[in-house]
Amino acid sequence: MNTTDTLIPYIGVVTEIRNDTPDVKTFRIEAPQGGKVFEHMPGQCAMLSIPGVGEAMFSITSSPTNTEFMEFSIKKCGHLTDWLHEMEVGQQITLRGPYGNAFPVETELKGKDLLFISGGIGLAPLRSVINYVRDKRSNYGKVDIIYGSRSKEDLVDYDEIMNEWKNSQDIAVHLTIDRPQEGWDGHVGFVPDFVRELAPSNSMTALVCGPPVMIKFTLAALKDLGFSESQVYTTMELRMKCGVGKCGRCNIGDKYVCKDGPVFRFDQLSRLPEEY
Amino acid sequence: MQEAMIKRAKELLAEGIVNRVIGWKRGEFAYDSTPAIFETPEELERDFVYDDLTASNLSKYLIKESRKAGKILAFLKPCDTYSLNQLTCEHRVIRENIHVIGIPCDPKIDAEKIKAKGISGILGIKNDGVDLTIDTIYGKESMPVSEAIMEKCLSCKGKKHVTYDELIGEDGELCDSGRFDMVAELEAMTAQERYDFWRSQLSKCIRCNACRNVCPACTCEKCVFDNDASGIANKAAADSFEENMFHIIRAFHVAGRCTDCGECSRVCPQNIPLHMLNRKFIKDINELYGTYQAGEKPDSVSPLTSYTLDDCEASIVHERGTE
Amino acid sequence: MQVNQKEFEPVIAAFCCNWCSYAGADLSGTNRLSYPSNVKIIRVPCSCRVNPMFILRAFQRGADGVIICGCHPGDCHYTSGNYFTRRRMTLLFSMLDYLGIERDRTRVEWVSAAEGAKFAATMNDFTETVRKLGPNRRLEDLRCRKQ
Amino acid sequence: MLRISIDRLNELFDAAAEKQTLYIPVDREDGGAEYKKYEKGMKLSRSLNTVRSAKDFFFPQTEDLMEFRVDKKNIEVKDIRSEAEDFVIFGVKACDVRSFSILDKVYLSDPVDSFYKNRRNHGVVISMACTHPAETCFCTAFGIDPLSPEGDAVCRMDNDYLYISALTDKGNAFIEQISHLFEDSSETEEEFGSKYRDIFSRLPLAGLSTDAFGGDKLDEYFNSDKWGELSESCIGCGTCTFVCPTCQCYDIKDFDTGNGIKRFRCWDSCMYSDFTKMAHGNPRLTQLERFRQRFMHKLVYFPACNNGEFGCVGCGRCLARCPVSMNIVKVMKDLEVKK
Repeated sequence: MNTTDTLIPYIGVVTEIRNDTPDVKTFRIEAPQGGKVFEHMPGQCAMLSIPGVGEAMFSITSSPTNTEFMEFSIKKCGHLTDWLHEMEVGQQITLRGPYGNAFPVETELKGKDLLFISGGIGLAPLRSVINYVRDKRSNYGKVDIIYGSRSKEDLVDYDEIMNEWKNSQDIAVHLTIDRPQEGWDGHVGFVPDFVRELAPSNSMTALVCGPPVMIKFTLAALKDLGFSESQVYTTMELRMKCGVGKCGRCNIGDKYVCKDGPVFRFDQLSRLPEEY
Repeated sequence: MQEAMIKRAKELLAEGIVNRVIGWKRGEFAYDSTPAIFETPEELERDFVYDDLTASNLSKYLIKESRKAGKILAFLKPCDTYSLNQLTCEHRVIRENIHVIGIPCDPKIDAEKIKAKGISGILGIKNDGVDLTIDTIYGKESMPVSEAIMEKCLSCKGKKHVTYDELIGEDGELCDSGRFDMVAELEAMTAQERYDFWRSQLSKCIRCNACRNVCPACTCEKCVFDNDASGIANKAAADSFEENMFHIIRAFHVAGRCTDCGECSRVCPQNIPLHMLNRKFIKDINELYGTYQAGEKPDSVSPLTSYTLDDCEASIVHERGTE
Repeated sequence: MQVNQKEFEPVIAAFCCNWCSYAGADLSGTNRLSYPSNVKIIRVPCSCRVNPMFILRAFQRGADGVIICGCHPGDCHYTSGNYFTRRRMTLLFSMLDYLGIERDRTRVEWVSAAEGAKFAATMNDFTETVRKLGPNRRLEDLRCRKQ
Repeated sequence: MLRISIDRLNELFDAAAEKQTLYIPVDREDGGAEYKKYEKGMKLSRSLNTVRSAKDFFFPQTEDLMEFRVDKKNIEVKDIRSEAEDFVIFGVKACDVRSFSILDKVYLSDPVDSFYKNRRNHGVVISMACTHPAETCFCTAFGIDPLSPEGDAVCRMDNDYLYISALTDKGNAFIEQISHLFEDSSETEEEFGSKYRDIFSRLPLAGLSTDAFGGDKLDEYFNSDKWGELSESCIGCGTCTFVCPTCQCYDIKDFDTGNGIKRFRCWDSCMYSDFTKMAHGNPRLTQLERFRQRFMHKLVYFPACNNGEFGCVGCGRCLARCPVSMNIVKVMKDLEVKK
């Protein structure tokens, strides 16, 4: 048959592995002949698989403005991710996508002041947006990043944050860790509390991603600061198999996270049942 | 009987001895009662049903129910009491939280068997002990009761309750219904015939897991067939091997614990005689290790978790086999 | 398709108890007793470690015969493991027989660490028995058949 | 309509089976019916419906998607798809025929599922009007006319004749192949239907209404306190989903054959505890949520995404097969009186 099918994946080669934190690695993936396997927009996802082990959805961490490769920051937390963490450079994997909608970087977010709030591995999908925005800096207003993790070691992409983001004149980066730690002179405390302390202007548009409990309290904090639900975006994760809204398991009400999401505005999300 | 049960349930509720009742709730048709929890006399009056079509075994629900606050009243048929005893034996239920009323039972009617006769559009079923009169949208039909008896009741172990706190009606006697005859018939066939028989039966399986989920002996928190880490998890038989695998392991895992309540065959949407697998194990256990009835006592030791020094060797399978 | 005229070589999975049969296999080797290369030994801590699923899985993945070897009754390193094995395997083999699977494809044998000769003889005998039966077709997974 | 005496049905099947693979419903010894590949002499089942629905033909319980060869660090993906063979399914009742259009909405929507489409393209559906419904039937609640099913060609059968008329080009082509067996009849579709129409109004579920449900009813039902009671008896098996003609959820799994990896998909059930289980948790922890998902999907979510069309066709299989007799009709009736 000469038609393609979205379930049949492409091959990708792992060309670099970065140990970000004790349990997060970032994998650089290129097509066997070099270059990106496919194009995407910030916030979109891909199904990665090791044949014989399983397949799962991961957000694409690299920005679409990167023309050479894609990156995935993956936390070791289950069967497949255990295997992914065992990979070496040169290993091939399969991937298919891109799936899902994206952050509306070319539409709703254009010209806006952006507030990125993330916790732990929740930085993975936002990093794509942040770097996209950095590369098209003139299209956007003020950019604030609030990022927290359990400890200094658990801050994903620490090097990039310190060396690139922090050095950008037009980006404000605020880091926090949950508990005091030797060698850390930055802020200590949970992300939602940090948001309240920093009290960002409610004219900004917020992009939030992190553990469910962090999202919940961050949203509450933002509301108290005068943000409306339509000013806050997040990205969701549920179990997925097909990636195209057919296998039937990632729905929240009548919306499929893989197809209608993963990016939702909170005013959209609050219309859906609380089953995520 | 139904009236007596409702009356007694109301009394126990009123006296505060129990705070809810597990029984059967009337359905849309004459034959589709659903296991249900009743909390008020009104609910009992309105929905409670017990007749010769309420066949399901309520024991398994007691695993969860007996862990809730307050005592629950459970109406158990004789064969259901075996399941409860077995669950007590395995510490899966908290027996003190269950008030068991043993209820007598007549052979249950299987609506499937009526439908298999081509009788359709069933509106009502009347049983006069000899014949069934079936009211349908196409008119009245009738058939002998004996031809509509549920498979599990054809091989009834007896009308004696092995555990109860009180009885409604008289306790019955054990009986021998020749429940191993069919197994013996199969054993007498050639290996090829047996293979063909089981292949034709098991190939019907749609892996709905109804047999497993309804089974009062299948109480694992996580079944090996649902556990991805087990390496044998599967949701559908992608090959005939997996049909065999699932059914052998399912039956083996309840061997020595299966009380032969017959729920597996009752619920099978494809009418696979699953009890014939379980019963093979029971028959073998009886013949090789001495007669054993799971659930007969609340404190017995399963033949598969015990042994004797002079057990037969596995080669007995070769020695006593035909062909 | 080219018909393969080569004689059928059965694959035998032998689950051997670490404390006796596995040592028995070892002994038969050091004594230069030969047993067929068809036998693939899987070491288990005790014969009662063998779950019925192991046996079915072996058949699924290409075994034509499965044999479980343990300590002689009374000699179990863990006191009673092999007594449980005996009951379990008797019932399982009886079930396989009931399903029409050739009963000669399965066997339990007690082989001590000192019985190198018995180990070799058992394996020779079992391999020949299974060879006569031909390939396992009734309990195989077609997906796993070697192309 | 064209007609053929029912004594000559097997001539029809023989002739059709010569041209392509033909499937007909046949009775099984155990009382159930199933679709079987037609072989000479097989008798058409007169029972209302098969135990398994006809969705198997387009969405089989398991199917291989692709194969992988893994060699150290390298992976090769093998596309194992091939054109399906032409086949005819004969005797599909109105409910099952409608289920195909529901499956189409899922599998033929963008991106098209090529595995499904392949079989859909090659399958010809010959439907059969219902003349002997059971008490479990409620297709009329979903606007289905059991006496005028959809399909490529439709058959109507009484005690003497089988009448056939084509609805599509595929159906025309099918009849063309075997047209020599038929004779013209003056019987019209309306005349035939009128003889059986009143049976359907006598069905116990004839009055079932879907008015209270639809895509806009999410808030009304999702948090209904009825779900606890309704799901209480559910044993979490997949019987309802697997006999259901419209349940379309699947799982994708890999199987290591020892000489390669097969990736296959198989039916999955939202009633199963691991359906939505992820490494970090499960959004549907108890049977209540799983049970609710199945019925909300059929009665609310599906219509919300598909212009109000429900995800149920009223075939009644789940009513007949549920081990505890809990089913969509009871759910609908119970939810409705919730106010």
